[in-house]
Amino acid sequence: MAVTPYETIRERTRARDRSLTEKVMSFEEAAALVKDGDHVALGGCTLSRTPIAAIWALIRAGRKDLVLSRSITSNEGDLAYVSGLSSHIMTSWFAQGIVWGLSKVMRAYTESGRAEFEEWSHMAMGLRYRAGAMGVPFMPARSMMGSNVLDRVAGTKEMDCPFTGERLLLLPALNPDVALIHVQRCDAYGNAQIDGLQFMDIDIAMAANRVIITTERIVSNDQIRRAPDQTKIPFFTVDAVVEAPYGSAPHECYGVYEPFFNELDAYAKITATEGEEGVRKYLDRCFYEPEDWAGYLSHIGVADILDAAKRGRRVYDD
Amino acid sequence: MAVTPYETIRERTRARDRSLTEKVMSFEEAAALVKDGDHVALGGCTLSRTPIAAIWALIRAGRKDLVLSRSITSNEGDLAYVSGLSSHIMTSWFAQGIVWGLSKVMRAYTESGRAEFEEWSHMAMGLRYRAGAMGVPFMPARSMMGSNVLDRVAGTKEMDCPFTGERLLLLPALNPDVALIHVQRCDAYGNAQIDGLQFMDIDIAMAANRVIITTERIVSNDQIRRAPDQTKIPFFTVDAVVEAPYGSAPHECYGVYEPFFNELDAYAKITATEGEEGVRKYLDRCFYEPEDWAGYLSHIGVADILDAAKRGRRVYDD
Amino acid sequence: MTTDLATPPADTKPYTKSQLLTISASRVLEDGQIVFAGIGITLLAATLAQRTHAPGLTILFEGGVIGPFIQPGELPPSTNEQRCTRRANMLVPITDVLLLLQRGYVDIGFMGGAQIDRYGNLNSSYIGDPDMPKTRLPGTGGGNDIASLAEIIVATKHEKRRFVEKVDFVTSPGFIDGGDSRARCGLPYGGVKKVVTDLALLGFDPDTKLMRIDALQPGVTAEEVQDNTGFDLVIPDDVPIAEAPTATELAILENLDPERLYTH
Amino acid sequence: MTTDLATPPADTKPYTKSQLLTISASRVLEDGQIVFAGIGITLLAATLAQRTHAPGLTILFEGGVIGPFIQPGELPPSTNEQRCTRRANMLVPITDVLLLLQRGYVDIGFMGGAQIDRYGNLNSSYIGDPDMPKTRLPGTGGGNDIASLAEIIVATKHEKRRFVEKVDFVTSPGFIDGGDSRARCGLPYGGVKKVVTDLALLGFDPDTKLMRIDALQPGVTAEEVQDNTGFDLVIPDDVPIAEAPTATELAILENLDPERLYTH
Repeated sequence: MAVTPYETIRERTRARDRSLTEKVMSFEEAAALVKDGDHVALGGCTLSRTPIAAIWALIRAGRKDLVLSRSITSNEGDLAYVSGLSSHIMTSWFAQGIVWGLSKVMRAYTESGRAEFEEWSHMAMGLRYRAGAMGVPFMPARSMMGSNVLDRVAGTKEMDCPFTGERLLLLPALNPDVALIHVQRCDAYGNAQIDGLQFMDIDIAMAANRVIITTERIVSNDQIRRAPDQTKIPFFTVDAVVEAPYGSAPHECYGVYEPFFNELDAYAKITATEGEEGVRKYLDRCFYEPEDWAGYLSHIGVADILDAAKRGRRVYDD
Repeated sequence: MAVTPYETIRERTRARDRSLTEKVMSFEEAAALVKDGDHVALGGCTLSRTPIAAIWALIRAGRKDLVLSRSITSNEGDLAYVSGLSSHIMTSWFAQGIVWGLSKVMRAYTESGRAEFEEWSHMAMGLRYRAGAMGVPFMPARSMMGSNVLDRVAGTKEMDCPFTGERLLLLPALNPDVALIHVQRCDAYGNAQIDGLQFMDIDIAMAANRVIITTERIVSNDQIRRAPDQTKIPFFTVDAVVEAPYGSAPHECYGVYEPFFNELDAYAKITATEGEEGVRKYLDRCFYEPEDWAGYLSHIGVADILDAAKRGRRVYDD
Repeated sequence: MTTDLATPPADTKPYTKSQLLTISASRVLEDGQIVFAGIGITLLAATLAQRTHAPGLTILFEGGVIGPFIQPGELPPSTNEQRCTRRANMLVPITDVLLLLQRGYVDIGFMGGAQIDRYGNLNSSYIGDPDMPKTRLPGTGGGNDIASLAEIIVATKHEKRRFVEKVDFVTSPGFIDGGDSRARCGLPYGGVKKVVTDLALLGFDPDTKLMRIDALQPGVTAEEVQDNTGFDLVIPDDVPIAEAPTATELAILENLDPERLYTH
Repeated sequence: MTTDLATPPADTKPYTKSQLLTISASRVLEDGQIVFAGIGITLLAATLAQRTHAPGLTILFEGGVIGPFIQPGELPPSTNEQRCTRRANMLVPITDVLLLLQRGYVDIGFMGGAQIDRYGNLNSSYIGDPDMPKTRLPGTGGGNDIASLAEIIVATKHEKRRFVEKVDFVTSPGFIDGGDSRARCGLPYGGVKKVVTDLALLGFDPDTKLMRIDALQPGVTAEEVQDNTGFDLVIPDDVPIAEAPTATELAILENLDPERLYTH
């Protein structure tokens, strides 16, 4: 993924509608903002604030051949491979989560060469997004050197610091075509507020050329303006606002719900016993067949939703 | 100010006590952490969250020949020049504030060559601190080029980007010896919470080798842990916590008090009519003679304190 | 508060030079733009634009404020204190609000300066030889960054001592030495979009980048503009006359600044 | 839950291999240190250290958590979800918590890996030829950054298939090719401080950087350690025996992990 020339970054940004206008739209309308082949960055990390609802919409819309990037990839990576959404994921770690162990699906796809898992260090992913967010072509860093992780990726440069003579790695900026970010609340203009763990979301939003926000709740602009410290993504970077309650399920959303462990255990069992064929059935049942997002959540079930929400609110109990 | 070698940064940081220990101390004890000749970075900007109480303590302690750096410098710069605290200020803008116009004292000192006002662009100051905070020797940027501001500062490099061929400016990292930062609340360990405008304070704290926090209130660690989103400076970067109510007066502290305009007008009048001699008298009266910080505040007076505090709280009224 | 009135055409209300400047500057702004405003006239101009032809315009302050809401009669006295955060959408560190310029999110920055030259370079640092200055000015602040990375509008009174052949010091780059010198210095974007004064609206020749009269303020002649300028302006054969402030614009402005703190 | 017990000396309670590992790792930590912990054993080790000899030790999680408070019986299942933020002092973006490593604030990182070699290099990416791997593993996460920028402690079961002559892939650099090769690669700081296993505590020769037995776990012989290692260890003439877990340590550990989720 080569560094985007500054001219391209400026021209693309200039061409965007950055005005204070309402951008609330449906899952389907938001999915139409993503083109086959786009580089799409996913917010959140592992099982937390994963933009599941947006991924659900993209898979349903039949998007293909995306390059996906994320800090750490959980089972949404399996779903992307099996659905054809992506066969190239750039990330620092890829498995459903530590407690479930290796992803059999990721193994099947990458070991057979059907899909790529492009591995960068966690901080390198973060600094690449940050460079993109800052409008510079690279970020100097002191990690990854001496490892085979560095050997296997393209596009970095090593240099001797012109100030100190120290050996530095220059990490190439990432400016994703699209960022998908799930947040606790957002207004109709796209002012997005994130509570708790922020992961790499701010840098991803600032680096990307289009941003799709899914949000637990759409709130008034007045509510946003009452707590401007909590706004983490400014409206003018945002192109779509989609209300998606429980939009990270079965993953968690800080302060709103914890992971849906029953669902995650069931998914892990599917992949362990049936591999990609199991994932295909899961996609049919939960992604393609439901009429709408409520239909997706129905598969999880009300009892588990209540339980996850109860656990989610506990961060404010101390 | 040359780039600090990585070895020095690492060794200095390793030598610091970064454990979870109480660091509450007096103004005098905190002032003793600053040595003559140190590079001291000041938090806040212009008239906002200026670490006046810490500067007051340093001037009373007779510190000399500091290099001061700040985003934008208000009348604390005059006080530093006249008291001998510093004859070298690195900043992007230097005057009491737009409404009061040019600083006669700054002019007298810099035009006669008695003191230096080293001018960098606002973003360049910020990126230099940020590079220091990140542990890299420089930050690439696209500003300052083509201007005489660049010609007059030492230590930058221009380069052709090895990725894109674009012309870039490399800004040298700043790692101040000491950072002085005033915050709304902080616990005894140094977990500092900042509300509203953050300015460059986080980067300054992370870049510096020692951090002195003055705080409107010392609060319990439990209170900090109830709102971890609002903690902006982690305890392990902090070496001293000094409780200093109205510690930015006559400047403002977001949400607590607005500027003390009577006092600022009076100060402006002193400098306009009496120049540095007026500042000398002001220093005698408000800095050297008072027995303690309450004595300093007594010069401002209770009525003005009540008024500034009433205006300060208004940000939460909307 | 002042009787310093420009000559108004018969069918409009009287207006002051500051009102004229503010209104002219507001008209240069376009809907949907993201604008770095200062205090005073530039903030009034941006707010006036929001309330006339540019409702979707966004204001930024260099203290780290995104999308504040300006309350009539309560203009903030600076861009770095809590008054400028009033009903803001978002507060960010200074460095991050300035990085929006570098990332390309900002359309326009408002600038002033003690001196401006024929290529639109601005000086707010030194009068005289920088090594032995007659006057040490406050310096760049965010001015250099804004001028380096975004298009700028300069709003200023038109005075000969201000419009100089060559600035004593380039604090904020305009078109440097003209032609493509700006891009060659590493500044491929931005530049001076318009210089708005109480006498004229000035642009720059697309090739030479020499300052040019684009329009005259009502009642002003090209000769008068040239007489108040310390270098030869490019003066096209047909120079249009700018529209005078309208009653609507003046009324909104008086509502925003009822005590005429900035528009006296 | 398991009967996999190491042979305890007569005067102590019985303990499991996981308890032994955890307690041994906790003893390597020092008071006042700032430590990147993972989940499970490494988090238990850091918390145990806080409650014994290192009350001023600070835990970091790579999800962006500074100084969380670990509640007995409620160990977080990951380092990136809200359970790991419990009563934290501060939450920051991932990139910023990792940059603490680069800035030099972090003393120790805890690491694991599928393979470790004689120079302490760790592999968590590929088993077999990376171009045609037998097994694609989950990858580095923050491991490469932690190993590049801080001293690390590796806590792992001692198995021959894990302790290999040369890792198939260097995910997280140890001492690379030994000697000063690590510094020559651009990594002047950090390195492997200790490898803690259920059989031994292992360090590295200061010059060659070859793995060396520093101490044997109670009841284990040097020969046994060598037999379970896929390369020749440096074995000093006098290898001390590590102190067995104390009753106090075991009691604290049982309090922290009463269901023995991680110390079975």
